[in-house]
Amino acid sequence: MPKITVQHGCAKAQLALVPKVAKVIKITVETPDVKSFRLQMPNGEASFLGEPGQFGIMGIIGSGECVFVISAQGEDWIEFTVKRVGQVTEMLHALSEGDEVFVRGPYGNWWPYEDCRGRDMLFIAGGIGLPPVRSFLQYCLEHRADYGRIDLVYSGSTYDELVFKHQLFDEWKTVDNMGVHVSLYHEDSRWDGEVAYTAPYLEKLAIDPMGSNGEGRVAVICGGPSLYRTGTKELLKEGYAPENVLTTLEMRMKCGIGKCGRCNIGGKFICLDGPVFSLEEVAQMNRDE
Amino acid sequence: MSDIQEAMRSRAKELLESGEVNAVIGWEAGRFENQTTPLITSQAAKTQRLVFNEYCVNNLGKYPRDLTAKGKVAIFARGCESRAIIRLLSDEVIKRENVYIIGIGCPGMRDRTTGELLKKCAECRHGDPVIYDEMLGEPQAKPATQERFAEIQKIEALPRAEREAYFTNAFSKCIRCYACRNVCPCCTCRQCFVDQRREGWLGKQNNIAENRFYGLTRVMHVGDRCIECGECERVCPMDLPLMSLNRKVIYDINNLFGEYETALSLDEPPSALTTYKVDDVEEFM
Amino acid sequence: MIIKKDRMGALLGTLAQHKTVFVPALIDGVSKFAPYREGLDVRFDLHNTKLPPKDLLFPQTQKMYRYGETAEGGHYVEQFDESSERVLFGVRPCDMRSINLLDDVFLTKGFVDEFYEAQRKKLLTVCITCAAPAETCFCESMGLSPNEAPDADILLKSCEDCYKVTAQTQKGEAALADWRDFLEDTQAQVLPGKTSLRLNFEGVPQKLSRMYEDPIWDEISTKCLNCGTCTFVCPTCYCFDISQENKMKEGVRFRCWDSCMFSEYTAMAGWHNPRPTKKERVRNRFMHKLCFFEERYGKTLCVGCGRCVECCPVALDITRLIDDIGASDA
Amino acid sequence: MSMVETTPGAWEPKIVAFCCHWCTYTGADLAGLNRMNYPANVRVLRIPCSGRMNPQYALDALNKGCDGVLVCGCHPGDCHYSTGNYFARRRMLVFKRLLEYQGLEPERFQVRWISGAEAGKFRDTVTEVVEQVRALGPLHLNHELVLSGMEVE
Amino acid sequence: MSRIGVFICYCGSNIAGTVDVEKVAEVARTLPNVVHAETNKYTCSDPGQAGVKAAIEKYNIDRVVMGTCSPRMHELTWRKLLADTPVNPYMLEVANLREQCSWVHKDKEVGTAKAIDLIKMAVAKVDKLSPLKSTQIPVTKRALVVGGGIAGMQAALDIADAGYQVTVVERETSLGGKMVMLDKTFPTMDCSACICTPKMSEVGSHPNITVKSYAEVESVEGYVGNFDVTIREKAKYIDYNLCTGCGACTTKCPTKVINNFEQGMSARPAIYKMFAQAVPAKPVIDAEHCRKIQENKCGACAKICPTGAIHYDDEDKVTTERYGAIVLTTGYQLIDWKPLYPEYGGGKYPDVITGLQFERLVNASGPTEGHILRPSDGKEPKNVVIIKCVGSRDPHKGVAYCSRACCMYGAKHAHQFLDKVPDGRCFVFYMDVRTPGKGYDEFYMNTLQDGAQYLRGRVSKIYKEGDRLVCLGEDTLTSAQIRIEADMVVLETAMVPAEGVDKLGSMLGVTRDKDLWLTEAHAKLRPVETNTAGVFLAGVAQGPKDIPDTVCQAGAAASKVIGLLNHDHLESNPQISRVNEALCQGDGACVNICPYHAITLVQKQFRENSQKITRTVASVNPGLCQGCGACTVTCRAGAMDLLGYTNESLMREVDALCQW
Repeated sequence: MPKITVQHGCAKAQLALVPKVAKVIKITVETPDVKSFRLQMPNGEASFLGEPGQFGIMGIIGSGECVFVISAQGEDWIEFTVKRVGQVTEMLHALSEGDEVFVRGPYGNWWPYEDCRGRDMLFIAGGIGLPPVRSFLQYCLEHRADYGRIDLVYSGSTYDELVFKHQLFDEWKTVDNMGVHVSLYHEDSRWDGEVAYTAPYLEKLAIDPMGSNGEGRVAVICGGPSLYRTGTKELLKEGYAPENVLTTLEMRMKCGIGKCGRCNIGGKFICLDGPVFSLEEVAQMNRDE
Repeated sequence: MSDIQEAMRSRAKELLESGEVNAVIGWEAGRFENQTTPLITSQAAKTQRLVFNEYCVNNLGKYPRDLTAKGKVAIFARGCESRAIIRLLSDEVIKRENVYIIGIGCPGMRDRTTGELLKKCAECRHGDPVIYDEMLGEPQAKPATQERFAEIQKIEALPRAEREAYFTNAFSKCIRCYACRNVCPCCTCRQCFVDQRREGWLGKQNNIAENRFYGLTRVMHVGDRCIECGECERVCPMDLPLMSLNRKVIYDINNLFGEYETALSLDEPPSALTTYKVDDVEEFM
Repeated sequence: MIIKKDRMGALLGTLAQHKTVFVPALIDGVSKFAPYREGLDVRFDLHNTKLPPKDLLFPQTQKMYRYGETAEGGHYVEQFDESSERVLFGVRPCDMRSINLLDDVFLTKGFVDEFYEAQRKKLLTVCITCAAPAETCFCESMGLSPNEAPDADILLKSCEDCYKVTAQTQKGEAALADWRDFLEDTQAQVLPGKTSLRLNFEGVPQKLSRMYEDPIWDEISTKCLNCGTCTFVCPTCYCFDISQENKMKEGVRFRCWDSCMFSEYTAMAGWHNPRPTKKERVRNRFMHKLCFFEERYGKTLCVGCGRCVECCPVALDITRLIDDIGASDA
Repeated sequence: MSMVETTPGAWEPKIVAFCCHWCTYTGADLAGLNRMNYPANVRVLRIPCSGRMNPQYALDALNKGCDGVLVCGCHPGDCHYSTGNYFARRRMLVFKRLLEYQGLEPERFQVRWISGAEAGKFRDTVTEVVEQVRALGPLHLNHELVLSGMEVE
Repeated sequence: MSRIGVFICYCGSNIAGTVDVEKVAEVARTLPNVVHAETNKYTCSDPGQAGVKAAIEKYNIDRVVMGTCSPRMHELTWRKLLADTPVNPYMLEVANLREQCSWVHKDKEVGTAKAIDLIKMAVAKVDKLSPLKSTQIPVTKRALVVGGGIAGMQAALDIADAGYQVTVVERETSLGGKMVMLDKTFPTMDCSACICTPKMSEVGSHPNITVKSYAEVESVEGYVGNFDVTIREKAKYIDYNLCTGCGACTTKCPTKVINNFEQGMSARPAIYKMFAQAVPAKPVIDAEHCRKIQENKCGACAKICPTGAIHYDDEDKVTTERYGAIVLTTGYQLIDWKPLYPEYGGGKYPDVITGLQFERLVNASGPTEGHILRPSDGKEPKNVVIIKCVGSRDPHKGVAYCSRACCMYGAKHAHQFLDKVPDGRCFVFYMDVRTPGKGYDEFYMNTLQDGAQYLRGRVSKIYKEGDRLVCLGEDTLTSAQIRIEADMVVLETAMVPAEGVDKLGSMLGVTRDKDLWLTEAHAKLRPVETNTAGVFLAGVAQGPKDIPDTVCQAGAAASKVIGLLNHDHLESNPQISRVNEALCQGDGACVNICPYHAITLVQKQFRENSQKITRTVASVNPGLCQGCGACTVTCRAGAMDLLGYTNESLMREVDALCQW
């Protein structure tokens, strides 16, 4: 098995700073404050297709832009999953199907799905951290035979916060050799499952870091700062090798092409070199949080 | 001045060593001749770097804002520092018990390259501290050598078109670095209006219209509370005549609503624009 | 080849007939590169212009594209190209180097910035060496020489009453055709410049990379005002923001200078800010200049022009910081 | 502030009037009820009280293409909210002087107290301001806006 | 994206006459986020409104621009209309196409162009509005009346008769106020006590009224419908449940204290009833002068009390109760003339008395049993000088205003004196004689016929000569120097606000005018309301007036209170100020500028960059804020914003006007 190497600065320029107009062809309400937007280029133009983990920039025409991981894509469409947190996302949430938006990308690096072939996989996500993870998970499921056992540990603070419920509770339950473990941080009247924070839940699940074939399981983790902190600590404690733990880093991004300057962590620009890093790499960074 | 400098060093050392204060705010020498730079230190040993000479051009009065959250600070204060501190106190930005004010009389400061008295010091009417916990040396009672509103009256006397040209030219030079805002003891908003995107007060273009919007709005925001320290004008890399705008508001308040000079004592009345009189000047009938 | 100093005005007049020639000039007490015209107060004798020449290539406000609704109810995007044939005349070696650094930023690493590239291709650079650097100049400590500018298309070496002219690129060679009438084929003694301010930059980037958590950042950041003066006068600072102005259903999206000193710069939706205080912002600025950029491009993002040293309202001096880092035992 | 050559008749001044709901807006309505006539160059922007008038609105209006700004409220002493116009009076006294000081023609920024009964005064004020601004010509403060040159049909 | 519907009204030909309504609608359709625009002959008619509702549903509209007549005419109509639709009633902007456009312009092209601009502005503004919900404020159906004078009693009775509980707080030990001190009331000369005391007992016995005498308001919290009022009832040392009011105690008390009710002209015991008909009709112990309480001696009253009602260890009782409305009827006091007028002896001549002293002298139940006897020697005065406007209309010494009642009671005093002392002479010094009121001037004329001599001018000096008081003055009509040897001088002194009103006013956010009277919300249109919703004024507390005016005003205030208490809930106006706590730095600039005292500073905990910190921020009381927006401009940081007129929406309105 090869060592897992995350590629950096590998984005291929398709659209730099000038966006294309795309049409919103489908809006899925995921939770009260999360919606997914499926975009298609008008005039039958091919949409840009990203690698799993890459992101795009979607903007309101006449207003600002925001960075989103491409949470799903098809032949001629891409989808972004957007949580309402600020002014631009508020406007995005006000969009209707048929409206047009600006889109550019894809930017950033991607999950090292090639290097992971043959491994067992553990996906860990919290709240709105699932869309980036899902892009990788989805790839694994599409190439099911190439990967070993797959586990997903997903948690949210409320039932409402859980995204992609249909897949969580129906679709993925039927996948061969896959475990879906969902927990809530707090009791909820609509929830009779596990109530636990992610780290204790991981401890309880005790998913073997070596994997079934002993090659070392790959863990992919994405969530808020505290989930990241406690989750990675737990993984290391359980014996996961830092190079086998993958994550995405978040900074404020603007240009998406490594020029405008704001998203650097040390010498790395998250928009260009990242957002995917292994824990081994993160450990070597000088980080602002 | 060298006596004062010695006294400063020993008082600062005492205060830090006794634990009475967490940090001391003063000046130290810069790399170049006659250059000084603010010194903010918590280390007793570093107090020996403190200097006081005719080139201590920085008004240190805004620093307590960032520092008092972590405990009490001592600050060497001339007139401008002391008034800045009053400004911060009356705007409830800092608490009196968190700042120990060591007064120093000020003879006026000089430009390091020309050696001339700084414009702000020539205009200064309160060189000696107006509030302090202790005083080092004697008050200097330096009189202002420049009439307080001379500059305003000079500009007012210009024909309108010339005034327009003068200020348009000034605003055209502004690079919107916001040094004037950041150095100003009156500018203590948690988020400045220029950064408020939702309201969209002004955009991010650099052009005369937007620069003017920024400049005039800032004057309306701080003019009635301005302590006339002149730091905005000193720090402006483009040398804009910023005090001639601020002081215009003060001048008008002075003429319209009665003698007005803020931040001279802790129990000053509310700013002239947050109060009124039923029989104020009436021009709008 | 030399050109006499008293022939410079005539040369500029000729060149300005075909292209916009930016020359260092004093306008309203502010020195900057301005398009040459009759009566302009051209100053080749200034140490450094107060404002750097970066805004020729990377304007403070740059329109990128316009957009709006089409007749059919869809939207259009239309890119601007406002580039034009320009000559940057009389730039100093430090500023010349800064353009080289900006080239790295905008033209390499995956994406090419189309707006920068368009203007860069249409720019001819004419550099004048520094016979008498200012007291704040420290380019020699940053690996530059006041007497050389390898990236310039044309180099003018300062002599007593003339400049020695050398074309250093093909583009420069071709451009010299327009100069023919003003050049003389005589020898002249070049006046070498020397910076008085010397720093030991040796090992500083390496030390810095180990100093992320050093208390030095607390110390120097407390006096910083977090204004954008240093970044705006810096010839190499290139951070930008993207914004727009709308007129009903149409609008223009533009980019404009931003500053890593502003708290707004990194604030994310919902008020989280990865660089919440002055400390993080000051640290990022200096580490970016002296360390991060080096890791990424193998060059230091400071050319030693001394503008920030001159302009900083609180005399927060990068040269002292370099000294302090050099002296630290990290 | 600078005059631009225009063909006569092509340009009409554009003036925004910030009017308090309780007095001036009512006065303007009364002018309508009485079928008074005044130039159509004024657009009334309703605010609850002249105390709500933020100088920044006026700066924005002048920056973005209004040729003049009029601020109107109840007569001092008659404020629906007791004191709003007293504060407004102080603020506007200072602001108007500041604008004029930095070069704006005094006619381009005016303040008037107009009560709900003073329909005639509203008409006269509007007419006067429009004519004064017309005499001054267009105001061009928006130098080099990125939008300049973009015309919307 | 918002979905804006634009509805433009022809208003018959009112708008359509000078505005091309169809053209306006056509342009409206091209504006950003406008999904539908239509015109209507009469939008306010039933079919017109039905059309709006149908369009809202059909086009899924979420905010509405009405291009109609003035919002002053129909804004509420449209709000009500929207309340029946999914659109929030505050997602509405009215473009005034009639009063401010079609009716004032003649040229159709010009009118149409302006109408288009007005629609653009409205579209831009409405695009930035957010839905607002008025909150329901419950109303506590009880009223508090502060002051038990004639104003307070009248208001209390009117409110109580309407079926609401009322508490009357009276500072003195009895209801009655100043009126009960008076002898007769002009111009009818009916006995004041005869008409006042029945009111007192009615109040005292009304099932809906609770009287808290010897009590003061200590603090007030809350807002309209919900004032939490803390009242301190001073210790009376007598258990009113046991006391029968027999009065035995008052006869046994050995202590003598100056009787204030009799204006200092007699003495009362330390355990006393203010006057015979006092309500409550039970005594209190004046602790300050009681020897038992002060020195633990005596105890005579407890010994004689047949019911054991006296408790020397009684304490003040502090209670807090909630009221829906408050009426302030705090009345007045007479100006202390003594330090102001040394030329009148400054108080050293006992026979220079005030009008109120004269009332007691002439009153049958007063210290002289109604005989006019001068205080110094008990002799009947033959020459009496009455001086009006002592303190009033005298900005240099007293107050600038006219006390309004003095002309009439001066005439009354002259009349009463001449009536009781048939051989007496009465001189009245006056500045003007003001007698507007039913029967007033006739009364004055009668007094002249009685023989009162009116002299126009002020008395410049009074001094003693023998046992007479020499008054020097000038008759300004004849320019004659006047010298009158008087036996007694009556000063008709100015009314000034009762003591402690300043404190009460600031507790309630009721301001005081330049003369320190409590200020009504509007001098003409809201004369009994104050700037604090739910707080009303009546009687002299608002400014000097006579009894009929006071009673009128009390009735008016009561009707306002009844109107308020009649609601179970109040709809709060949701267009009020809101604090953006992230921006607020808590410097309190807004606090001082708010005319309604609706803003307070509070300490709050926040999470900022993963740290918990406590900061001071402003907080707006939605029950008090009236939505003027003054605070929003004072706040440099823009932390204060006015819902419905937000900075963002107004800025976009300006932008639309300029750039669209």
